[in-house]
Amino acid sequence: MTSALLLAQVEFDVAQNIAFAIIAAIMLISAFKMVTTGNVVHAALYLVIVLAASAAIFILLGSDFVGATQVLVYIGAIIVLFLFGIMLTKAQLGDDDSVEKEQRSMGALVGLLLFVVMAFALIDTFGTQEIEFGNPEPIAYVAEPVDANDLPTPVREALNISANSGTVEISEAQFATLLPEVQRRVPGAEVRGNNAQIADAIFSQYIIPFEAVSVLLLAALIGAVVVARKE
Amino acid sequence: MYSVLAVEAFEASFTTEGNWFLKNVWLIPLLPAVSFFLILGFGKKMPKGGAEIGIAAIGAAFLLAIFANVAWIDHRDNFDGETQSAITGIVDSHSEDENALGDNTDANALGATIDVTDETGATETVDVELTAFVEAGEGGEESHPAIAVVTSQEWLVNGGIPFLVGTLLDGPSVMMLFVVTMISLLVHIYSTDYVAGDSRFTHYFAFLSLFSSSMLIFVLSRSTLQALVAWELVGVCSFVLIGHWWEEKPNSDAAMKAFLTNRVGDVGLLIGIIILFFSAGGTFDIIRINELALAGEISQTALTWAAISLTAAVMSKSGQFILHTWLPDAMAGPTPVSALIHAATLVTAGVFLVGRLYPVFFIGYGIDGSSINGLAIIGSITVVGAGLVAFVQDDIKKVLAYSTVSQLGYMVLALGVGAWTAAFFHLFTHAFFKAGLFLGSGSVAHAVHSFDMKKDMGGLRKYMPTTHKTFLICSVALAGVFPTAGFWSKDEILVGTGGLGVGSGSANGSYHLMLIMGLVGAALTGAYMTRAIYLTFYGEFRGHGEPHESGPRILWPLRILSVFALFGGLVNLPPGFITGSLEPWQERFFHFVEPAAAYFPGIGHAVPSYWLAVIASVIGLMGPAVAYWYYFIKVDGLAKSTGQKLTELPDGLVSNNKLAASGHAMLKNKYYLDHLYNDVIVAAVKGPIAKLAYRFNQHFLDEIVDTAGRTSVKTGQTIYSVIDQGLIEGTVNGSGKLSNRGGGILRKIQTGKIQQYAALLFAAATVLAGIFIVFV
Amino acid sequence: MLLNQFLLLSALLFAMGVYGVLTRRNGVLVLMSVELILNAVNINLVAFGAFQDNVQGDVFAIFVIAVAAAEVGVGLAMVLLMYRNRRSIDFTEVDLMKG
Amino acid sequence: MISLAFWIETTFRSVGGLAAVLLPAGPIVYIFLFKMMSFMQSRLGPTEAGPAGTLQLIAEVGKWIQKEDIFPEKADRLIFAAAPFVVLASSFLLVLVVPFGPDAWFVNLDTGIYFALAVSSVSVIGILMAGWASASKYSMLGGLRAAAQLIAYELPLVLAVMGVVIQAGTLNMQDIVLAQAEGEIFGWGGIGNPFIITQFLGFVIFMIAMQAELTQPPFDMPVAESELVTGYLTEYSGIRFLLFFIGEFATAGVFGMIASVLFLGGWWVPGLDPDSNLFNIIGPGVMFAKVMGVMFLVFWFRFTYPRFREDQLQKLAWKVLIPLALLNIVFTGILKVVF
Repeated sequence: MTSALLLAQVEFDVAQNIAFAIIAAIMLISAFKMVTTGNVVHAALYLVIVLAASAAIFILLGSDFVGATQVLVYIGAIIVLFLFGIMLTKAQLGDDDSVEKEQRSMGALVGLLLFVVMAFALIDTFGTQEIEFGNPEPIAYVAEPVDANDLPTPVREALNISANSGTVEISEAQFATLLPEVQRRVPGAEVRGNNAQIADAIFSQYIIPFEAVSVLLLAALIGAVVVARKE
Repeated sequence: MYSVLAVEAFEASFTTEGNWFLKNVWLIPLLPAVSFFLILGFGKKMPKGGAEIGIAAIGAAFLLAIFANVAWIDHRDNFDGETQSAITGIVDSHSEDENALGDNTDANALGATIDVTDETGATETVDVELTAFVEAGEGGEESHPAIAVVTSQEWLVNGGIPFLVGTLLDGPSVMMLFVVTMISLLVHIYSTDYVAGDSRFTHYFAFLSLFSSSMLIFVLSRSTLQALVAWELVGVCSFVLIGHWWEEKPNSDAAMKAFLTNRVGDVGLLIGIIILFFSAGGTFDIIRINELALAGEISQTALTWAAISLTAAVMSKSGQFILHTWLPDAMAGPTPVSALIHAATLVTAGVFLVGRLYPVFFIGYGIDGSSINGLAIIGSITVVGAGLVAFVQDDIKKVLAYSTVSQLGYMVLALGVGAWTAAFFHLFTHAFFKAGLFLGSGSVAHAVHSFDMKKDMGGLRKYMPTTHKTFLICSVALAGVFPTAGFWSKDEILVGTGGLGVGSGSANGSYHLMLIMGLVGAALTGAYMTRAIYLTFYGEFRGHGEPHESGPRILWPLRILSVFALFGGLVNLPPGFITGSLEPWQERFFHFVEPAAAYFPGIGHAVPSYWLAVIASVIGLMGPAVAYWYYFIKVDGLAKSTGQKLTELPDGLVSNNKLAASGHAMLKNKYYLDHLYNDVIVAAVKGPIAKLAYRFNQHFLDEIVDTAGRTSVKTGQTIYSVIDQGLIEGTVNGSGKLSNRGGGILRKIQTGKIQQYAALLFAAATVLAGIFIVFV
Repeated sequence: MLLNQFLLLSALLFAMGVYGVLTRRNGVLVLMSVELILNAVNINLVAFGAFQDNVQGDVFAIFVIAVAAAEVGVGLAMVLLMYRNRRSIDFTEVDLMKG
Repeated sequence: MISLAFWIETTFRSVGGLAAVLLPAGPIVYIFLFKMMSFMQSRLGPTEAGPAGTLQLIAEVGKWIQKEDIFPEKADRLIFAAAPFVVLASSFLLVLVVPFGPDAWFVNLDTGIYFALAVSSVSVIGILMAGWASASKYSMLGGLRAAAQLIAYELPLVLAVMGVVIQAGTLNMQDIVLAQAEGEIFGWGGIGNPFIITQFLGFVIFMIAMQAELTQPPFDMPVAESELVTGYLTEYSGIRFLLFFIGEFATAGVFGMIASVLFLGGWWVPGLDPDSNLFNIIGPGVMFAKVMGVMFLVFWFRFTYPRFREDQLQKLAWKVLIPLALLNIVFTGILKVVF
């Protein structure tokens, strides 16, 4: 039993690693093209690919919400803003970005140096530490007596309760055996998924940064209007 | 998680037993706050311009405050019943065990109170306790049940420190609730007539509501941070209301002055709060700070510095010398606002702050057993200084303003000498007669359209009998004539100084100087009020037109206030003064207002002395007697005989005696403090100091540079002719070329291209990081 | 999965972003490279969040995204202003600080 | 429940996804665009190909497929070619989170509706790509207009959904359906609580914003034939035009599905246990019926109203719909706390 589980875990890991490899490769190639291509619109579209790939990485890491936010904000808004900017300033086809040789070598040197130092530090510090995907959905559950008739069918089926067995109470041990999508339908269950945790963190622990960011956005909005508006 | 904790704390904070009115006092400040927004939003569209919303809100708040007071009295009585032995222990220590207190006060007083906490904790009948929240935060420290009703709400958590808001209801705050809402209600009613037809009528009422609300929040503050917020809100509202008629320059200047002067004190408050926060181990909780201060957990030095900083705040807010100058100028606002500011809200905030954080001052200044300390000095100087200035003012409101400063001096003095109850009692009584006086002066000004007593008033008693009567009653109360409210409170303060061995009781020290200053102040008070009454109501009318009595909405508040001014003092009769069925009325005020809890120091209470009362009354009546002789007999007689409209004797002391003249001029110019601020300090920075710096720069520094330049020129010439020309020209040329080339290379770095700079920055940071990683 | 595979990916992206910022002459492209850098930071944050099994990384990634939106808004407005004044968005032409 | 091997299940779901996007598009075009429009305009519509012109659609598809795929001379060929696929990809990503039955879903994401709204914005990129790569002024202007419009209407769309999310208390689409099935209106659960009743304002805003997102008339300024020829579609022909065309109506279908999940109770019909296995079979049919209902509204408006001017269109979004949607959120929040 244990070995089977382990095997499954390994398989799972392999699938994830393959996915990671594909995403990372796409991402790096696109990023490289983005910083080297001469065409501004192409660069923006490569950036789209990089951002989409990083959204995929977020989902791979179990942060769906950040991934969706990434798509919504970056691809839906920021890139469109970029494309607007490009088209409003220099919407011409073909290459228009001639980079001096000197600058290019300088940039490459700095970038390489940076990467080498960071890579050294990272490998030195974190070595081969694994990300363990623990229990992503901590669940608050308060057992309460409930009429079996009112229980949703999947809950009854999973726990072998018949519809006419009167008042029942589902213990925490029973509850723990259920699948997540069934769990959230048990009366008295509070499923605290990733979203709920993020919301809790933002609106209690990090309420001040949150308010600061909202003020910042407002300031940026006004600032952008003031700067860009014609007299 | 934090949210769960917050919910628990929320629930815990409301499981406190107690009367509904005591637990829900937050409604009282909420009502005027809501009314502020309602008036701003819909006031203009209402038939009465929003005034009805304000009156309804403050009226409801007043009712709630009365209920809260009744509930509080009930609460105290019950508390006493259940913990009778413990309380009598305290009372004993207050009244009988004088010597023990005098000798090693801290230990004894604290021991007594801590006994209370233990017993009540054991019986589990305590209706109030510090919230579970605090305990959760402090990790299992024992809680000190207090006799205050506390509600807490976690505002936010930052850096692991919970910021609490809530209400702290005990004697002083419940008393202030009553005073603030009552005066505010009367001022609201009065204002509907007084500012009727004003272009910013709605705006005025909106801010009146906010003003009341912020003061109520202040008196109910649970934490120093909350108090700071309310304190600032009060300041902002006073700014708006003082500058209500901002179209005229003096008014907006006065508002600005009030605001800026208060800023000085606000810095003090902020520093004080920070000192207390850190020295109390990271808490803003007022009760906790007080407890720690009393238990000796906070170092004496920290408390002293905190007390000094807070004293600055009190000086600015409560108009103590030398930061009082804004207060008379603040008369530029509408008169009802002045009444509100001076009687119930703004200026009493400072006094209340001291009373609220009294252990900080008590320990910090070492109030018990000493004979001099910061608060007492400032208070006594203010009492006399402001009383003298009040004597030479021509503007009736300015007389009252300086009178307020003087009376606030009494309160601060009382706090400084350890007569806490006396200070709050005086605050209580003063609120009524000072509000009555201000509203009365407003009524007069309403009739004659001026505040100048010498030019536009006189003989008004014939035209405005009701105003005259109420003004007279309030003046008598202010002067402290037996048996008006002012007599009882002033007398208690004087007794509290414990000076001269006359009925010293168990006062906290021997403040002889303060007693003398207080007596002088009492005489002065009577004198300047006599002068003001003569100039306003007696003699011949000197203004224009036909003055007429004000309407009922102005007169009824005056009548109510004068009743309170007459009888308000009866709530705190000294022990032994009456007997029989009325005996429970003795020291009612003391009993209900002074906190009897672990967060309040065990202060001694002086036993009142008939001798002192008689002496004080005699000295206090000497002032008015002299003034009466001068104005009512000499001036009035001269005026009648010559038929002139005189306000002073043409050949009086001031015109004959040089010393008196200079003293008069000094008072007229308010001790030149405004000159000091405007002409000396500001001008010094602008003028001489700047010039001096310029001179220094021009003559001294430039001289050095010039000399150095000349010397080097000469040396250079010498070197040029002797060494250079012959010897090292080649070398120099070589080095010149070298530096030229070097400059050329370095110049390339200075391209003005952002990205090159960025590249250098990144490269340097990376190299540094690399070095850090490899070698550290 | 290894923590380092995400961190190294992020480091590489960061380095590329820095390269872009340093070499690009077009203002819009510089801003895009900045986005690349911010994105690398986000990957770092989320990876550490997963590593420690809490959501703080996610929360800060969301904050970074919000700040990035503000940054692009203001940045593009400035680029637009520059274009209006100079008819060019070449950063190398902005060299009033030239020594 | 039958459990299948992971790969079989995945294949089923993938094929199902394709079908879910493409299958409704045909009926929508035939029933509404061909027949309903004709009847509303008092004409017959296609009659020749097949009975009542049912095969007309196939004829049209055949026509587009066999046409030459023309690239403009100055066009950026790669982007020009890729643009229609990006637009279509957005529809395929959208359908992923739509549930068709208790177990008939493609992915059951916790962030369901949020994800859907996020990927729906991807199509803007495709449209801008098409507009820019065509190297034509008409296309460029059309692309910019489309992008501006799509961004403007994205906001009311998201905000209208917020009301539903607050009421259901979840972002998960499946749970939203269940919330409606298990909900009660003042204690009466006879028809559950379809959010169209409690969120009627949200539904109206959602429908208007959706109409604009689909660039259907009266919001078809970006493809206005009379002034921009056909906007970003001007230079497209043959199979790529067909892809855009399919993308437009497939997206309409998917948006119809989302609308019916959010407001009409999704795959559930009143009177049946939402947990019964029956819904895995009839669920898609129920959904189809509801989608047709929603589409009827969309096309009804399409044929009824004249085109908005660009400024009117922006004003409607920013000055009417967004404030209304915010109000809706506020009231929903208050009511959620109260009840």
